[in-house]
Amino acid sequence: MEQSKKTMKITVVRYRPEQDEKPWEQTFDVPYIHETSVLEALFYIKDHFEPSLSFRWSCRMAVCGSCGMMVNGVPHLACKTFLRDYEGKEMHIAPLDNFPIERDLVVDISDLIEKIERIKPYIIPAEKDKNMPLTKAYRQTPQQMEAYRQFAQCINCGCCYAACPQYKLNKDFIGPAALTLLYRYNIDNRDGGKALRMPYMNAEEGVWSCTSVGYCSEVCPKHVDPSAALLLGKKMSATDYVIRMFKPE
Amino acid sequence: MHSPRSDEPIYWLLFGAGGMVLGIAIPAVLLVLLAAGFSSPTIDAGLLNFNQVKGLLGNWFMSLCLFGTIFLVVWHACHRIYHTLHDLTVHVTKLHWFVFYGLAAALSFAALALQFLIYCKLF
Amino acid sequence: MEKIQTDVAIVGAGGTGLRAAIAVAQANPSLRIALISKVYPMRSHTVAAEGGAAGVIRDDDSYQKHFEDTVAGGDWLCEQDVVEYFVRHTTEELFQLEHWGCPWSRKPDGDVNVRRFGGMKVPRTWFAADKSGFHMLHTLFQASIQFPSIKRFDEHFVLDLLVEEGVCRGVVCYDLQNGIFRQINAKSVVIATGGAGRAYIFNTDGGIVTGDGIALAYRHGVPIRDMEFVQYHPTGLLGCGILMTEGCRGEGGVLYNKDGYRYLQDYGLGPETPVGHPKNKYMELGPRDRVSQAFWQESKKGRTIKYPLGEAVHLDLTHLGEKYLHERLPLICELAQTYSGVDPVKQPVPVRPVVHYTMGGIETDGKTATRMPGLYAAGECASVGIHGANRLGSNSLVETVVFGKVAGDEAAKRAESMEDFDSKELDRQAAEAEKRALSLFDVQGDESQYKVRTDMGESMEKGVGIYREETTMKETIEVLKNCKERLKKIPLSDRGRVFNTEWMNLIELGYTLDCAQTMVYSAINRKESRGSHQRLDGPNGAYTQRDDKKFLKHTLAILNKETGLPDISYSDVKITTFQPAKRVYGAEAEAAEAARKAKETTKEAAK
Amino acid sequence: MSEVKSYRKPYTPKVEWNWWTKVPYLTRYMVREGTCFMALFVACELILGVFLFAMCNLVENPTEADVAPYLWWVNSFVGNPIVMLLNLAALGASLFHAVTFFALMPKSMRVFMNKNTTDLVPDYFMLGGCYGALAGATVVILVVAFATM
Repeated sequence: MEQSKKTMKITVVRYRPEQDEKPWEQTFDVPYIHETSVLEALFYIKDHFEPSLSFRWSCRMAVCGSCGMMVNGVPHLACKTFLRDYEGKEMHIAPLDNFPIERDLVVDISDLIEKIERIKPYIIPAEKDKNMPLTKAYRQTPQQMEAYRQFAQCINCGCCYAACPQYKLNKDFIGPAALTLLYRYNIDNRDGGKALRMPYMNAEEGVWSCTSVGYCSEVCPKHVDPSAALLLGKKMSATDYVIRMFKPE
Repeated sequence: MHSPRSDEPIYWLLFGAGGMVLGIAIPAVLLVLLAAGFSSPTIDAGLLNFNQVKGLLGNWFMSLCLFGTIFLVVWHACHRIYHTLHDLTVHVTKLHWFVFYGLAAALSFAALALQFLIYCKLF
Repeated sequence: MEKIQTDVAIVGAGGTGLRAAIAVAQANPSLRIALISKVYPMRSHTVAAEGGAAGVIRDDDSYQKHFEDTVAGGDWLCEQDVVEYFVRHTTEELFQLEHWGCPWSRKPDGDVNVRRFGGMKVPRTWFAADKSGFHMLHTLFQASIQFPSIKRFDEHFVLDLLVEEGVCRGVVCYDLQNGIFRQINAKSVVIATGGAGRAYIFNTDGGIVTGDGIALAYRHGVPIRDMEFVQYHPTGLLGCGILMTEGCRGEGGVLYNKDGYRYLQDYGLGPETPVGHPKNKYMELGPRDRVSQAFWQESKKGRTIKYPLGEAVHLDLTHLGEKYLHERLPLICELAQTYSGVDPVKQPVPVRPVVHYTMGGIETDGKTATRMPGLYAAGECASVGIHGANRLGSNSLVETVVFGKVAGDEAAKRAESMEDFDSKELDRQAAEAEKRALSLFDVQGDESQYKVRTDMGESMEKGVGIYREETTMKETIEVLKNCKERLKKIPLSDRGRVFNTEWMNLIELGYTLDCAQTMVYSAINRKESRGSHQRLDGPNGAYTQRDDKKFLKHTLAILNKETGLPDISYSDVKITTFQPAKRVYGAEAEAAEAARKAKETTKEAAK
Repeated sequence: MSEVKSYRKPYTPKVEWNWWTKVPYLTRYMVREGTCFMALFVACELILGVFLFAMCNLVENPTEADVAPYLWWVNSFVGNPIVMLLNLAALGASLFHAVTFFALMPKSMRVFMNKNTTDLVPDYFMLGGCYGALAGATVVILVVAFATM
């Protein structure tokens, strides 16, 4: 990267809780080549200009979900975003929207994690499957898997929460990733715990806080399409509602 | 650790149906209104002339279609306005709820009552 | 400092740590579990595993075959009794994951599907498309949520073990978010921190794979075993080193050199198998060490392809077709497109060998116990003895769960039999660890973390790469010594406590340097070639051959507290039924197999 | 967990009412939501028409005076240039709404091509259905309007 001729002006949002009252900005000239990702640009800044810049990262291959951040106002994985795609422009890197800023580009995602934990994201076996021996698998045809496969690809990077205006406006909203996961387990043919999860989906802070903005699906780096999952979730919840009207619990 | 079941499904289903009507039928209705605006209708001539509308409103099926359209579009619109208030960071309260869903109910009732009145008067 | 009393402390929340935590929770719900990880569990590098996990399931397969593949694959440096246990418990663990929700890819009838993998005689690799590690990790994390006794300490970085009178009693950690220290007293401690691939500059690993747990145990005098065996994965993307799974070849991908020639047939893996008809243990489905070594040889012969980012060979998947590729290898398609600008559907992918896995690690017995009472280790950071000198692809992913469970069960057993323990000495050690960490803020100097890290990584590639020689290894030893000195002169510009990654990375670098030293010292003393440890030197090239007389032994690296360097000693290898033989693949293997069978029949007849 | 002392001081930016002006995608979303005002206008316009029709003296062979309220609506209201412009805007809004609303349809239905495949019914199937319905309804309404003239 050192020998490269091209450079880009990159502005990074800084916030050091022990020193700063509010976030401020710092600008660097970062050399880059065709392959340079935003994450590598941040490495360059940390190694050469500002060792105190903090950001989360690990896998470099868009699967661990650590490096979600706002690049020019749009939620991105830093490792899957490339400087070449911003050629001729300046770049502005900020922590993910809608989460409290902990430090520099690091945000507090504990709310997201708590919501994932809340919605019971695991197979709850039906009564008949409770004592299934460890010598056989549930039968699940490729089609039955395809029904939820896409919704199981979430890496919990938080980009959809940063994109979601409803989460911005109401932090009680369970939000795209967690509700997608809820739906994913509800339609898994191995699962028998739908009834235990429906209350979370049916509640005001469940699917009904979503207004199908669709921006979550637009920014999702793994093409999970949470807005589709929530739309399907609304259908599921509405069906449940109608059934309960005629057959009260 | 969850709030009680939301009643949103009812409104959402109405909203969805209204959205469908708004997307499918309203463009044509607006085309007709625009054309009527140009055709200076009278009692028996021009688009949407009195006799034509009398025939349409006097037909129970046509009248029902018109009511259905108005009803669903009104609910669709009021539901969306209510949610947009929230989007504009207005702190939405129960009062807002009564205002907007009340408006939807009032307009729907008005359309129903008037159309029923006309239908009765015509026969 | 906040003090927490727990029953079982688990360091690392990847596949192994999560599985261990669940095992403890299931064994005894009243046990308190502290699951400590420097990242959120789903960020752990298990997430990046692609190909799959081995488990005998087909009718034409058997435990015996898996056992033989594994032991031969490890060039007979495996603990055979442990391998025996391992192969018998893989399948049930994979079924367990399935019951928890892991979306293993299926056959049309709804049964679990398996794919071919390198060095395995029969297809036995369970896969979830090419995101097997991702799905396993998320399944484990999500399944762990249902156990209230698992208390997670996410983004807590472990600074030291608490050891009193030779017994492990807990850990001290730095809470990144709050910027404070926590002392966690535990009856048993399980280390599950993964490998140390970041000792090398060019690797498939995440930034967190810095060998923390290995170094922690090493610093307390626990033997670190077989560290010279570092696996190069033959197919990493040129430039960034991102992994192109062995599943690519399992599904039928082939490797070409610059002449469009399938060069693997020249290295004891032939004869050539027709394109699109992969054959187990032939050609591209040879073991990783052999395939990586073949690249090195091709490079010496000038038959690799030159790219601006370096030398490569071509991994060709084009004949598999778009639909099949997108179904079986969706992540590979995405990664090659994103990071190399190559669409595998249409073009071959430039790849080269890249550091991937640490076969060695903290020495444990077959039950994951280390020599230090109270301390257990499992997963990549441990050397339980199943990988030997070369790990077979898809054995490690299943190792995480098989031995994660063992570690959990063992740790629970120990914790059940003990009372809470606390002492002034532990408090003193914890305070000491805090002081040591904080003292880094006082360092004056002009060294740079980045430069030390780079020098270490480059020197490791050079000295302990695919092929090794005494002279270059000696150079690496010097470089590492020098790096350790320079480490003490790296100042911190970040004075904050909250999420001080500069501070944490500096401590990690210290861990990695320790691991690097065990690797090179173990390597220079192993004067033979075995599995992933291949030498070019020795009198008349004596070290280029396997030497069972002297080196059918595990290397042990034990910290010498005087010199600060590892002392190297050896321990025996457990051989039960499978006597060492020449390690052969391709047609040679079939001939050897036939010969063995013939011999057995004559023996039978003689009786 | 009893916190001994924390160095934390997370910063939470304030939510501003005009957040949707910052990102084009979200601006488009608010425009989509805004179409409901035009929808409400159309509904009120129709209700007004019905109301004024009901105000008419509904006798056999009415005179202009008998039907004056309705004629006012259809000529002076619907024919008013401003109202006509509003109707034109409403037409645009309803079409924009249609595009955005139809786009959600394939997302809300995940149907497989047949019992064994993993292929979903392609999006254009459902989108085609929606646009077909729009075209069909338009033809029917126009035919009815002009045929009964």
